Order: sequence, then C-alpha cells, then structure tokens
Amino acid sequence: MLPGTGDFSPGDGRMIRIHLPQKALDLAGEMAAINALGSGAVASFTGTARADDHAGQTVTAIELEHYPAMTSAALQALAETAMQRWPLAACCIIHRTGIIPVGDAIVLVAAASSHRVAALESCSFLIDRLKTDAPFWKKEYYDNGSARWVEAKAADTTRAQDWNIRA
Amino acid sequence: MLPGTGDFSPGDGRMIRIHLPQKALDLAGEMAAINALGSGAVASFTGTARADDHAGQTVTAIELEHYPAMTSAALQALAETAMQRWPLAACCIIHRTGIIPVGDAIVLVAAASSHRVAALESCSFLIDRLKTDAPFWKKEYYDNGSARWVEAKAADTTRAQDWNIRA
Amino acid sequence: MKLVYFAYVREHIGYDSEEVDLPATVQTIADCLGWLAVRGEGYRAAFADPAKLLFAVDQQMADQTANITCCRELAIFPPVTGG
Amino acid sequence: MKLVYFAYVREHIGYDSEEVDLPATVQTIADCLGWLAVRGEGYRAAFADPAKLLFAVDQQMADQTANITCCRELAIFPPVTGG
Repeated sequence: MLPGTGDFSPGDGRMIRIHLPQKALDLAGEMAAINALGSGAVASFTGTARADDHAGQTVTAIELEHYPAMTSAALQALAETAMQRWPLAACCIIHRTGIIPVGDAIVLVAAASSHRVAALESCSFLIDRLKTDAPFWKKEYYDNGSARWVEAKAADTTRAQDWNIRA
Repeated sequence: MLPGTGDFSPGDGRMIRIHLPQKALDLAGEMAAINALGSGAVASFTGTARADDHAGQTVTAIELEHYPAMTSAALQALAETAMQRWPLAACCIIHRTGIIPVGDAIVLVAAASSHRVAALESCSFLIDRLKTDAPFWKKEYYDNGSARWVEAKAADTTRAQDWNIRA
Repeated sequence: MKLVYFAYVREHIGYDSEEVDLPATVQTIADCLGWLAVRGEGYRAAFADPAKLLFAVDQQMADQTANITCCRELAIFPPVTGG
Repeated sequence: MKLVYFAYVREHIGYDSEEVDLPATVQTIADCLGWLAVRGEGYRAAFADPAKLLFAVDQQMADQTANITCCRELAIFPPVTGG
C-alpha cells in the first residue's frame, strides 16, 4: 500500500476509502464492505479494460501509469469534495495501476448515502472528476505488439466541468 | 421464478435480466455476471432496508408487496425503454419481494455499456422510474409491533418525470 | 370481471381479489368505485381519497375515465413505493 | 529542483526524473520549458505542443505562469486519462 492510501474517517463516522492496488480488484469484497454500512443507497461505477479495436489492431492489455506522490492526495481531495457536496456515509475510490489484462477492472468508485439521489449523483461526480483531475495515464497494448498512449477526450473535460454549474 | 422473469435478449446479443426473488439477493454474483460481459462501463444502484426511525419507533423489517401478473412486464418495459434510449449491452433489475430484514438489499439495478455516461445515466433512470412505475408497495414493521405503509414521495415523482425533459 | 387490490386498499377491503358482475350502468373505473363504495365500510375506507388511487386495466396503467366494460382484470392500489 | 515526467513526456525525454539547478533567469514553468527544450531532441519532442501539457508544482496542479523558484518538485505530463 502506498503512503496516503487506505481508509480514512473525517472523524464523524463517515468513511473515505482510497486504494491503488497493482493486482486484480476485489469488486465483490469492496461492494460487500460498502453495502454492509447499511446506508440505504449505494451507487457504484466499474470501469473495465476492453478489447477495443484501434486502427485495425485489438487491445490485449492496458497500462496505467500514475504519479505516486500525488495520486492518493488527489483522490482523497476528490472524495472530500464529494463528501462536502452530498450527504454521504462513505466514498470509495479503488484504482488499479500497472499492467491490466483485458477483461479486468481498472477502477471502482462507490458512494453510500441514506439518499438515493446523493448516492447516484456523487458516484457520477467521482468518476467524471477522476477522469480529468487525477494523475493517471493509460497506454493501450495491441495484438501486433504496438502500443499507444490514450488521448484525453474533450467530452470528458466538458462533463467534468459541468459539475461546476449543476445545481 | 415467476412467469415473465429471467434473462431476455432482444436477439442482438444485448441482455435484459429481471428477477423477483423472495430471498436474499446475490449482489456479488449479479455484479460479477454483468461485469463479465466486458462492456467497459457498469453502473449499479443498490437499495437496502434501513433501521430508520419513524415516530419514535425503529424499523425492524420491511415487506414488499407486488402485483405478480404485472410486475415483471412493467420491469421489462422499463428495461426496454432504457435500452432504446442509451447504447446498453445489458440491463439488470433484481427486486426482492416479501419480508426483508433490516440490512438486506431490496433492489439492485445495473447497466452495462461501452460508454460511461450511458451506464451512469441509464442506471439512474432505471431506479428513478422503478420507484414510480413498477407495482411494488412497501410496509415498515417497527420494534413495538406496529406497521405502516410507506407513503409515496412527491420528490420521487418529480425526479421520475424529469427524465421526460432531459436531453 | 376480476377485481384485485393491493396494499392498504387490500387491507381495508379485506380481500386480495374478488369476481364481480358489473351492472350495465358501470362503464368506467370511476363508475366502478362508486358502485363498490356502497358495498360496505371497508370499500368506503379504501376509496376515501380517490385522487390518490391508481388503477391498472388488464395490467396496464389507466386513469379513472377508462372504460372497463371489456376488461378482464381491474387492479386498484395506492401510489407505488418500491425500490 | 527535481523534475518528474510521465507518459509520453517521460518516454520522449528518456528519464522519469532528474535533478536540475535552474539558472536565475528561469522563474516560471514556461521559462523552464524553454530552458529544457534546448537540451536536446527528446525535450523538444516532449514539449512540441506545450498548450497540451499539464504541470504540478509540489504535487499541486499549476499553469505555465506559475513561479517555480521556491519549488522542490515540478511534474510535467500530458492530459490525464485514468478511470
């Protein structure tokens, strides 16, 4: 575990959980843990490495590079922003790093609340903002041995900024 | 299994899964099945029976009554509406019925897509519309032996209708 | 025709379903509510706030003006509260 | 000062980090990019499209006008693509 990852509590019973594992995510375990809080509403998002085609080649794996000295602090700040904006009992961001074979999960974000809308909105907020604010870079490896850095999408930036103006 | 529940395919590889179990939901199994589709993006919402307080009494269990001849058709219609509105690979609605002890999940909805926004939006749509369009009625049982039918919330109706005018 | 009741409507009336022969004067759901209400206190209590009731004709949602002369099953229930 | 590079910036430059002593003329991130670019082809390639680059000063996001004379670590990287 890197410094700065783990489970944090703002001191009032609420929970922030940030992990950056280099191995397969325990999706069932993470979801069971957040459901066990008994908050009433849990929303989650899972992003998985896909066997996409690009210029005639098929993705066989992706690599997630990150900035260890900054990543966990950036994710914790993101979770704290969500906690301030919505009445959440828990916020969970698990992001795998290193080489990730196609079919494996890259990221899990989840939010627990007694309010359905708070759980749903904050879950969307967490993944939207993670995509533009956290120092991760994705490289795709193809079946012909080539590789390519994934380019950032303008639509992701627009969607992340839309949270500034949403009610 | 009731008639009309199960796994359905519109015939093009997409999947609709509707279940109305009377026992504990297998959340981990359901999430594993939808993640195994390799769609890239999976969003989920889980609603759990909470030990809420009401007029000084604490909820110990809830009962979900439904209209068996109508429920699965209503949920299937809801899933098909979501499939028409967003590019989804799969749509899953699992709703428990009967007596549900506090702490147990009542409902799981999940949507899989190659597009993050489609997964997130359709998941919200499914649970928002389920709350107003599917024939379920919730009764709370309290620790003093009393019981009460839960009243529908105007805010839920407003939110469900908001999907009519959203882009 | 089969009538089916749910939640507090069912509890007030005391049955979850019953078979009825509607008189020719009963054409719509609203007519049916009026005809049922005179059958007893349970029905009157169940239909005390008719604006709050929902209806399904042969498992399709319908409003009080819907014609039910050809329907096989009319369901009467309060606003839904699932999820 | 420590410079750290990520993704294609790192690959073009050939190092993931290096220690440098900045001359007094280098006050901002923009100055630093100009100073680094003359050090070789790898830097020029990495900074070919400076409008696309992002920066963090001591692990806080910053723009090219940020003063770096008191900073310990400057990170230079392309737009992020996690999640």
